[in-house]
Amino acid sequence: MIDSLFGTIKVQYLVKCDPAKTGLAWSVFLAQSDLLPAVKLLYRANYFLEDLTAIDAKEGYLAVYHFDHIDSPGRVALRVLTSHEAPELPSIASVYQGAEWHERETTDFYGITFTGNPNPVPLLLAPDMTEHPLQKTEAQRAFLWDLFPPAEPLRAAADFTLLTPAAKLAETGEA
Amino acid sequence: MSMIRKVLEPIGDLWSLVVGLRITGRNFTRPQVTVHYPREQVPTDLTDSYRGPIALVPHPRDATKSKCTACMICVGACPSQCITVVKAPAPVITPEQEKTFQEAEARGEEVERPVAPREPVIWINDFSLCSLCGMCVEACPPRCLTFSHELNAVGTSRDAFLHNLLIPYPGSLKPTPEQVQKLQER
Amino acid sequence: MHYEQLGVTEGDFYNRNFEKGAREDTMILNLGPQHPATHGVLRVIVELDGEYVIRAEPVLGYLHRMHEKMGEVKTLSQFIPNTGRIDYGHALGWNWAFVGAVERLAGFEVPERAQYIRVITTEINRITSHLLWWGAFTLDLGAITPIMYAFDDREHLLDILQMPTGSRLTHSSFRIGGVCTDLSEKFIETVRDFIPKMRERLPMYRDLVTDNVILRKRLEGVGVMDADMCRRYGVTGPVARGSGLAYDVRQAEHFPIYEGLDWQVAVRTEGDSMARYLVRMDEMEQSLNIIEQALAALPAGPVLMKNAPKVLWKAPKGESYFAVEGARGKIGVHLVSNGGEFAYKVKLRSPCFSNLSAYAEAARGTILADAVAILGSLDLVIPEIDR
Amino acid sequence: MTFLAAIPSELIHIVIGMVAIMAFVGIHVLVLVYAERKGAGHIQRRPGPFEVGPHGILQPLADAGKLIGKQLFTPTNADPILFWMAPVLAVFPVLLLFVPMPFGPVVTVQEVNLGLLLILAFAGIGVLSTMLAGWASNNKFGLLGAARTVSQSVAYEIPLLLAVLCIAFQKGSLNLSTIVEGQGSWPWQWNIVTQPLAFLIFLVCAFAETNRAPFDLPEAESELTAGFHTEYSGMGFGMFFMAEYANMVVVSGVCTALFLGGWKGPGIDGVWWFMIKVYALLALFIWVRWTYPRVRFDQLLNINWKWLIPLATLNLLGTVFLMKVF
Repeated sequence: MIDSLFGTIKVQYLVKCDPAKTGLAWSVFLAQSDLLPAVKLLYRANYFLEDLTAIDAKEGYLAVYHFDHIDSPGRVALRVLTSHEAPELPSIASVYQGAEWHERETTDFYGITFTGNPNPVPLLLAPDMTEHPLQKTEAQRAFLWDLFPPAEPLRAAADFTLLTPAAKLAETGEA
Repeated sequence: MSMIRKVLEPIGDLWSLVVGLRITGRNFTRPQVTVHYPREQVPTDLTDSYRGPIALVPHPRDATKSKCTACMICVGACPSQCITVVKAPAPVITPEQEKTFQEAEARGEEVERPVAPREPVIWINDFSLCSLCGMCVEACPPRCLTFSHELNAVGTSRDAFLHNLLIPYPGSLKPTPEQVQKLQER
Repeated sequence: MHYEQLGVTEGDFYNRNFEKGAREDTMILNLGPQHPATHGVLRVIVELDGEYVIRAEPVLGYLHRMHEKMGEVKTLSQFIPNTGRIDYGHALGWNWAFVGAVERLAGFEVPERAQYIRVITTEINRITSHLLWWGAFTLDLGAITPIMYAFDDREHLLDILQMPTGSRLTHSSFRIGGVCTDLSEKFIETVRDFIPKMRERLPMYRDLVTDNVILRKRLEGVGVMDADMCRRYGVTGPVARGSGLAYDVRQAEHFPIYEGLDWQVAVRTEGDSMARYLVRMDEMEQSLNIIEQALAALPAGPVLMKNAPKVLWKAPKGESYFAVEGARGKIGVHLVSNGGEFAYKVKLRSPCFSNLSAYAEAARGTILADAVAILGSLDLVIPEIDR
Repeated sequence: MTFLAAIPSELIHIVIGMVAIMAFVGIHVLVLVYAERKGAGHIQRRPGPFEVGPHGILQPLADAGKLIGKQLFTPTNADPILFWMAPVLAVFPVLLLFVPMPFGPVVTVQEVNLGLLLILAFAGIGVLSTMLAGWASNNKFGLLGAARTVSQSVAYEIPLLLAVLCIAFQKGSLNLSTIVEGQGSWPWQWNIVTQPLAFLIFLVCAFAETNRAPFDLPEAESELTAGFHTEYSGMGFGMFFMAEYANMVVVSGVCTALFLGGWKGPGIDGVWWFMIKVYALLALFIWVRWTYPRVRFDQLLNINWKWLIPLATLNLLGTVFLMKVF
């Protein structure tokens, strides 16, 4: 369903998951520029925003957007990577107004800037607080391929290597 | 039709007000449900299921002791780090004893050197940190921890909440001053 | 003007931020953080034209405890007591969401009796939560007596709930792989006795409050949220069901026990505060049905799976998402593990957080008393919003 | 002694009467506070005040002691003169309202020909005090409460007057004692039988004028924290409290005199009948407060302008018409 819905979008990586095992129906990796079009498609398909958070990994912050459907439940996770140095993502608050708070919360916790958020002030933390409590130290960070078990993607871009273990990557690189 | 309904509606509305008065009026005449706390207590069958501050289960043979082996699993299990357990130290061996032991060993006899008893000397639960989650009770291998049904764990200072569990439970919850001092030194 | 003479700038950061968009001839009023209608430490800044609310902006964070960070520094089973403290109203819902996420991650099979116990206790907890809301909401509307009647029933339910959970408010009796205590015979008996009593009380609630003309006129047509608005804000739970969205996680995510029981999802289509009110009143009845049937079908067996994880247990790598229908909406826990005893990332999806985010739009243009009524009809628990 | 004889007996009468009124009001406020809290308690199936004295009977005294002992606190930037004038202005006009009150055949402080007019006129001052309190405290909640008071009290005075006028026309007098005299001893001889609609309108307006639930909008707790008296502490608050209960006694008294036959009743007429009826009305006030939710501000005004005023006008016209015919 999602693979046909996202037909027009250049999806980096798309997996159909088993809801009984992970709670997700679809897991989608997107480029930053494709986020807003994808979210618009979801809105047109009557999805609602469940939550928004980020995962601090070695490769950068992986923002995770969870959507679900009222009539035909099945959770869709959109994942967008942004760098540690200049964490910035486009805001989806223009499509899902409820995302405004979720984005502000993620800014508080991770320091990710959401460009286009209508009211980008701290939400849960004090306005004068500069630390971002959920950021991990470099030693604590894990690789994304270590966090997400391997799966058979329905679609994957050729240059998408985020979920390929480094050892395997080195192997294929040699070959 | 709509005209009649328009006339009848306010009457129904006013009737709902009368119904409300009737209900509060009926409740006015019913007995109270309040328990007058200091003079009355809630029935004990309610407090029996209450999980109060943790306590050590007395040993089946010696009620002054518990089955605690000071294994420290509860200390690790506690999410709030509110448990302090200190193992009993090994008994001090005097030089004379040591000498006899060595002599006996030299003779090739089996020597039972005194070892540290497997029991705690300090067992303090800082109730001001405890969240009564029961992780320690469930983790305890000899099942020597339990919840007390003590409802009135109150105190006027922080020290009053340092419950010394080695003192059998229905008694003073307070640790001895020396134990408090030891705890503070650590 | 006096404040500037005194060298004090009026208001704090959020006030000044809010004032940027304000009109010249309006009054800016802080409802909270200490205000009788905000049930805790929520603060709502409103811009008033007379009694009309032009804009409203909730300010959060007064009860923020960073549970998500605590989830990363405590082992998975040590985090369970925390989940009972996120939402004091429906603690077992959060318990279930978290242990469910861990079980899904590890692929554990929970014993059937434990699943039934979870259903029964969670539904009792849902009724206590709705009773608390009902009392507090009528208090918002100026009726002081109903909360006392609600608490009368709630106390009995808390007595019942104390038997398996050991506590009266911040229950945390679910464990990874089951529940910590079995249901006693006394519990089953007491619940069986209580259900008909509660069924007799509900008509009294209806006559005293629901049918009261003043209350109906206060709520009908107030704070209308349509289905699209619910989707845009991610509104779930009774609020969404009051707007005609028949979405209940108990049904949508195929909970094995609930699917075998005969109950209906309470839905109203009006989308106003009265619809939300009625949905919750219906839900109490449905919960009673569920409890009754689940008690009758309670199987024998263990309540905790064999080899249930110990404190220092290492979860497998991977991620999982588990959602539960809480009293206020969809409770979700997103868990990511890197194979250690600590979670790599815990995301707590709070229903109140999303429901409250719709408040600014719902309250716009209403009268101040309506704004308070809408706030109450969302059934907010502040610690859950702030986490 | 000649000095005392020179004082007109009228004056002595009034002075004694005023002292008696103050004692009466003071005692009744204490009793009403206790009755309200006890009544609320029993309606809610709890004991109410219980700890101070047997069955908490000394609780109002303890409350009064606490209120008197508290610091009087003037908020920054408040207008101190107006701020402290308001509570005084709330209490003293209410005392005057008891002057023409017909407690019994002879038990009246001063029979005034225009007694009804005097009561209605002085009752209007209460609005001023509430408005001043809200305005002078430099508090936004207070200001909102004050704005609500003004529109509420001004609006509800109209149907109140119209309802009262029906009785005045019917009996041809504004003297409360005369109106009571005009009614018989038995309940079917009271004005409530001939004027049931006026009685209902008067009762609703009485709830609104005394700011009692369900019309307690100026101090709507869940919206305006405490409304106009948000900033008052100690006896400043205490005086508003006193004024509220004294007002309740006044409207109950007026209602008794106008509609319920005053001191007349089956058996022996006298003060006791008046007091019994007043207490019954006060019980109704308390009962209603602990039963209903609060109406919204626009609904409150709608009830007045769309229902009470037209009904009261029609009732008045009907009364006048019937009096002309018969």
